Amino acid sequence: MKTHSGLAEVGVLCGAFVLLWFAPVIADDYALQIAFRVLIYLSLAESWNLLAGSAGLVSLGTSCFVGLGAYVAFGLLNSLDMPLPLVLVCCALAGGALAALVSPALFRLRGLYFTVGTLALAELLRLTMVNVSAFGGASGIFLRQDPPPLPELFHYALVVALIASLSITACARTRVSVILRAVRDDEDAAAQMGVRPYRVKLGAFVLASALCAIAGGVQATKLGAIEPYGMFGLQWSIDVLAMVIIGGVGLRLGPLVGALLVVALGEALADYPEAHIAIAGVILIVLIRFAPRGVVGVVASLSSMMRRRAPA
Amino acid sequence: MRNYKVRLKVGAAVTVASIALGLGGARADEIVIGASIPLSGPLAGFGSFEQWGYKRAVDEVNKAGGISIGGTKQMVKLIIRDDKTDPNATASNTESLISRDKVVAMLGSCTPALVNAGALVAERAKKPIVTACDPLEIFKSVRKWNYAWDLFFSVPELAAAQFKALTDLGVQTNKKVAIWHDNGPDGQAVGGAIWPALAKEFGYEVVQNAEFPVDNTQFTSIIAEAKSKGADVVLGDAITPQAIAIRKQMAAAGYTPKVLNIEKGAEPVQFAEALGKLSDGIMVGGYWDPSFPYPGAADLAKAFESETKLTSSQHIADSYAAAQILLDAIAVAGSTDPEKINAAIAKTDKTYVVGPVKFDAEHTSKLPIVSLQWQSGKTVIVWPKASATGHFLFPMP
Amino acid sequence: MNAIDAPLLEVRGIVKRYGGLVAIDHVDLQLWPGTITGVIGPNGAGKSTLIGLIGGAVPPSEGTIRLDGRDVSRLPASERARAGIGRTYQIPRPFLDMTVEENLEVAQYSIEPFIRASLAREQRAVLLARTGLADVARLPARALPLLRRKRLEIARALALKPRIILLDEVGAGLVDNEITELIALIRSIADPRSAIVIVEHVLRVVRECCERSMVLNFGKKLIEGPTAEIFANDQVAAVYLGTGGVREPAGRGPPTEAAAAQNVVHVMGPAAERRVMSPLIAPTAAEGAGAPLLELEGICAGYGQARVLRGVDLTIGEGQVIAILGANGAGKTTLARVISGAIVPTSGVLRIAGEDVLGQPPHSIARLGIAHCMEGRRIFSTLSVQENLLVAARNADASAAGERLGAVYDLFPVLAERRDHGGTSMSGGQQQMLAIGRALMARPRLIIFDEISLGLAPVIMDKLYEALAVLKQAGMTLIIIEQDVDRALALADHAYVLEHGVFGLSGPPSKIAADPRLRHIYIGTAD
Amino acid sequence: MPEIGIVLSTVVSGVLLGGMLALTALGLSIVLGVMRLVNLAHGDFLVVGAYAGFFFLKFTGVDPLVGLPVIALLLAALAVPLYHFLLAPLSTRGPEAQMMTMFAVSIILENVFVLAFSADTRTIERDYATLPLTFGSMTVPLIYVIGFSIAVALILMVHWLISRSGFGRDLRASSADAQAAEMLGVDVKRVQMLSFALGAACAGVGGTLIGAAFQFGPSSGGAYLLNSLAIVVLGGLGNVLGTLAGGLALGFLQSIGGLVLGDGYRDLVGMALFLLVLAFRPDGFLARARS
Repeated sequence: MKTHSGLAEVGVLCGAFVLLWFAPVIADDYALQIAFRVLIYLSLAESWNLLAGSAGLVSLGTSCFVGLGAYVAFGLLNSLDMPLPLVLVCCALAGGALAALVSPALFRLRGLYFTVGTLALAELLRLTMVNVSAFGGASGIFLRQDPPPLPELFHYALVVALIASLSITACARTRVSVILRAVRDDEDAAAQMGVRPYRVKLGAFVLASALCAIAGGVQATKLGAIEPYGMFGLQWSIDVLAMVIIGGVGLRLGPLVGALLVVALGEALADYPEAHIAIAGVILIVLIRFAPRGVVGVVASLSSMMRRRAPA
Repeated sequence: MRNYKVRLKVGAAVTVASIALGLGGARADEIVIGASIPLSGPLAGFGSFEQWGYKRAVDEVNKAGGISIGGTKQMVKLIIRDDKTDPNATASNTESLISRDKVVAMLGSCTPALVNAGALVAERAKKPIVTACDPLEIFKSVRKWNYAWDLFFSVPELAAAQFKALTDLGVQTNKKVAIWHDNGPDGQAVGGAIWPALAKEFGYEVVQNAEFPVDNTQFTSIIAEAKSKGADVVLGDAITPQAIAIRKQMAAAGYTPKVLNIEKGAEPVQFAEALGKLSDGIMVGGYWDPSFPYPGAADLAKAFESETKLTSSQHIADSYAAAQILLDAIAVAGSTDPEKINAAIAKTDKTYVVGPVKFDAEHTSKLPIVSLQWQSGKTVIVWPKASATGHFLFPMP
Repeated sequence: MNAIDAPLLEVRGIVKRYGGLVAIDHVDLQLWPGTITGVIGPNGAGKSTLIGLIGGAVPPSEGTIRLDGRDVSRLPASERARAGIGRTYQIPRPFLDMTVEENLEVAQYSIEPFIRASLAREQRAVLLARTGLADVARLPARALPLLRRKRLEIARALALKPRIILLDEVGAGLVDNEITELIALIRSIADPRSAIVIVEHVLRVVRECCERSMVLNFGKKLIEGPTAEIFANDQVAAVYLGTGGVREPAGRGPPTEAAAAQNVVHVMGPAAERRVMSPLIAPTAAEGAGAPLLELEGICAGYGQARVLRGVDLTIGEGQVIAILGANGAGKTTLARVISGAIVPTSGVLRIAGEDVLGQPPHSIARLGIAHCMEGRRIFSTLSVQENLLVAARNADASAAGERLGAVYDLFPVLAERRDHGGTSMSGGQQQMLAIGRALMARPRLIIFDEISLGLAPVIMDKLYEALAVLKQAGMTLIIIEQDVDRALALADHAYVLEHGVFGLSGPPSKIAADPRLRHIYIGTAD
Repeated sequence: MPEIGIVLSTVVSGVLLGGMLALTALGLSIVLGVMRLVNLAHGDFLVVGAYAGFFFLKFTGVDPLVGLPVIALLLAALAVPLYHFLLAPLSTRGPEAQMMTMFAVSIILENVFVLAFSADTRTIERDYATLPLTFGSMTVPLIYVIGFSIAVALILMVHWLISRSGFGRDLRASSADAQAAEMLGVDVKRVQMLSFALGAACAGVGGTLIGAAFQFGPSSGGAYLLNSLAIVVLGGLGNVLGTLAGGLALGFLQSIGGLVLGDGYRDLVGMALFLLVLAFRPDGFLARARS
């Protein structure tokens, strides 16, 4: 039954993918722009969810890998001008490599410390980029060639999002999921069942980081110009956290709904430029307080309530 | 189970769509232009001046009955978005302005990182964007522009101004100069390359050339070194918070050179307000002052100060001018077709509140440079002598 | 017994030290295929530690563990599980948000990641059928009652296809018929190729499952042999009812303990008691001042699924000393936590001096004069001895606090010596003295002592109970919760025996001690 | 290699600065230690303190250093409702909930600053803030010395409060074993509220010093948050004296970094150090010294 629903989910994802692939044909630029943003955010949120939801690692280091991806992408595009797909693969490798490199340090840190550690890592990379003029210093780097047209970029984002969603499905629907959840819920008991917690966490961290790095690469390619403050900004990490919390931590649809709402909210509030940040803050507080399992959680409990009411 | 998943997907999609569309879309009988500017974050100061300048220009046009497009007068609608001083936001704002609000043309943000991020998007979308607040050389260095137009000062000229001023004003120093500059694009250009070259040219000895990150907060060792090297002239290039930090830490280190010049950071009024009498004698390059002999200069400053109860800044002028240039171009084109507007901008040749504006092949138009000096909370022009509004305070108290 | 030349698992000279405390002291153990071995002993004897050592959760301080001749003593738990050692936890630790079936998958897929799904499903089906969980395979483990969770523990261990199965207190907290089921289950999983170890308080399980048994006491192997003989052995019974300690050579255990022991004040006449203890004794309510100090009526409480208390009534008046006895998991500690407000009962009435305090937070109940000397001492590691004491002196000004300190130091002079040391830097016995002193510092009207003799050397127990006697003399109201029947009964005016969440037996100590049911409840002889 | 006078001046002012930074980190340290909460709004609390000092001077004309107690009380008063209405209800949920709530508070504060006080960069203008103090070839800013003394004094006071006073006992007991503390009659929620308020009060004082010694604007908070985190981790969670030592160490090493690599590398040095300690001595580099 599990595998069935898993296959069904893969089906839904691939179906959505195919449908969206042809979106550029009908959708206007605005829809594409929004969709692109949602897809990038979705990829980031999914990978965060993979870490926190499955492996219990609460990270504030998303920006660190987004930035890394961006710089790797520009470096390769400008110096070697590789084809973009190949570049993005390298971004993934770089992200995974960095994750593997720092994991011995970060995994010594439980809970809180891990979070703080990822935060510091992002800041460290930002400061490095700012100071090392080889990376363009504070002024950053420009993309030599023209970025690909929006529909093409959209397709890249779509692929990244698909990969992210599929890997989440893989981690949530296959036998891997029980292992991951076991480690999250009770590391010692899991070890007693023969699970190797360190390897499991490392795997999740590397995969999530790789995904963030690709997303960063795509985002950067779209921008055409990057600099440390934007690409390594805490903003990325916070946005992602906000999305997952708004959507619903650890829930399959949390990241999607979260990404949609955050982007929608941003667009809606953009017309009140003076106060949009404060409004967003208030909304966030209210959601955290009154929707512990996020919007998806609320909808779920509502619909189950309805279903319970229906027969009566 | 899954059917409510689907319901969710649909629901979410609907929300996003409705919010997006509900607020989007322009009325047929108005001309929509947009601007993404920093209203929050470190550069919010610049943003507020730009917002005022842009809005004023648009309001004036609308008071005068709007712009006639194909014979019918149409009002101009200016949509402003906050980019939180984040280039990613500038880019996405610009995207939305173009694709959602269907703007026909745009006005720029402030500082290279933000302006470039927006301009690149506009360029790709083939929508004209007129900007200020991006030093010309840096603007040019990004790419060959077709739809972006920059109205600002030229870095070499600004850099040269101080040396020229010191020579013309015949100040006596030990000819030892210390150069402190941030590693932002203009900082690197001015402090890293141009000043050292000019120093040689004007017969100064560069005893120190220190670079620091844009958001650096501690300057103690930089200052200590300059002090020990006994530099009489200090040329700095930093944004306002750093400029303030530098001045305070110089005082606290007991170091008072004869001449202190801090480009860009020392320019806004908040610099002097924050430092009080410590700001006296500090020089900064400027490209505008209410005393300029250009149409509307004095009135613009008065209008700003009476409306906002704040002291005016040169940033109201270049943003005001940029907006006027765009609006004039639309009027000349008599159409909302971006291509036509772009062509009209290219033909701009008129004297605005900032002086005569004519774009060169690289889409840039130079603003005249003056040397300003803070004297008891106000800037006075000390160079060129022709346009001087006060006499030069030397050495720095 | 089937003779095989080499043991499946061989534990030699295994030692586990926690700071000064020796939890397991040079224990040897050999497990042969097809055997079921019982490990029994009083609380704190080190039984669970032994399981942890074999299972890999606890790294040994000394000694070796060989599985099929291969030394596994340094391998982490995960590797030992893969090598074929499966264990269960005393308190079941299923992955609560997973279904029962998924709980098994964790083990299956970790040892055989690429096993064919259909094959895995069949194997699970077999396991679930054997452990009687087939009907709840799709339910989240959270939904299972205690017995089912214990079965799940066993099923998970079996899913590792283990050669060694370690069952830690699988019987604890189950009622008779449940235990009967459990015994049937254990017998059914016995397998000629694997060996089973059962650590149990519910001796019936051991008696009915194990050919051989081993008795641990104070971390040492007391005796080993055929289960029947073990149970006939008086010494074992003695150990269980606590008198066993007396036979132990005095002063065994870490020297600090002995030193501490010498330092305990000696029992004086009642008058003296009052004087010394007076700063710690709350003024007794004026005579005939209505309501009794503590009243419980029909208290039911538990943790989620496990209903521990099933309707407890209890009334205690000023100056009374009562003992609450009962086997592991009978609900003694739960009862204590209900009184001090840490657990809110699902139903029932809780009155202190006539005031209904049901649902009040612990800190406000504490302020009504109820002190709780918690199981496991719970000393604040970051506070010094004296600070640990002072934290509890809530309603006292500096001088009053000073007097109380003085009184506590009179009672436990060793604490005075160590007043500036870290609270947890002391030996177990000293920490327990600190815990008692801390409870006294609140100048309470009633103190609950929960398992204060847990894992302590008899000589220390004796001294602690001398101190309690002093308090009794001084007129303090006490609730004593004990495994150690003899000591508790010696002190109490009245005793209650908890059995499956209700008072199965109550009366004056002499009657209780004589009652055959007591021995039954504890050792489960006479069936 | 720069001359000795420079080295001395830089290192000494570095250490003095470190003392002040320790004070800015103190509030974070207390809250982290007691509530296990990374207060993402800590930096903005500092900024509130700075504005408080700024307007205190502007409206009363009294030197903000004199007004420090008032400012501290003000911040504490603001913190109490924050804890009561926003944090306490979330105490039973994971760390993210409280962390994100405080982040939301932080962005709201930043926005409010811009709306209320404009985006201008400001400093609290005092003469002593810009006077040099010269000993032979060594020159250090007078304000650093003042700030350092205040910081050390306050940190020692807080240390006394936490290590000697009854409240401090309750506070340490609650963070060591909240349940046991409850059982002994400690009202843990109240203790947490008070420590949150204490943290805010310290931030108020630290912020005022920052306002006088340096410059601040609506968005200055972020940088100080990270600096404070580094210091707290260096010194060990919730260890007050450790925080002081962490600050001094950071100040010292950053000034060395500034000398050798240039001022731009100060923060980089700080962060690198932070990560190293985090990785190899999660209890802070003082851990052994303490136990």
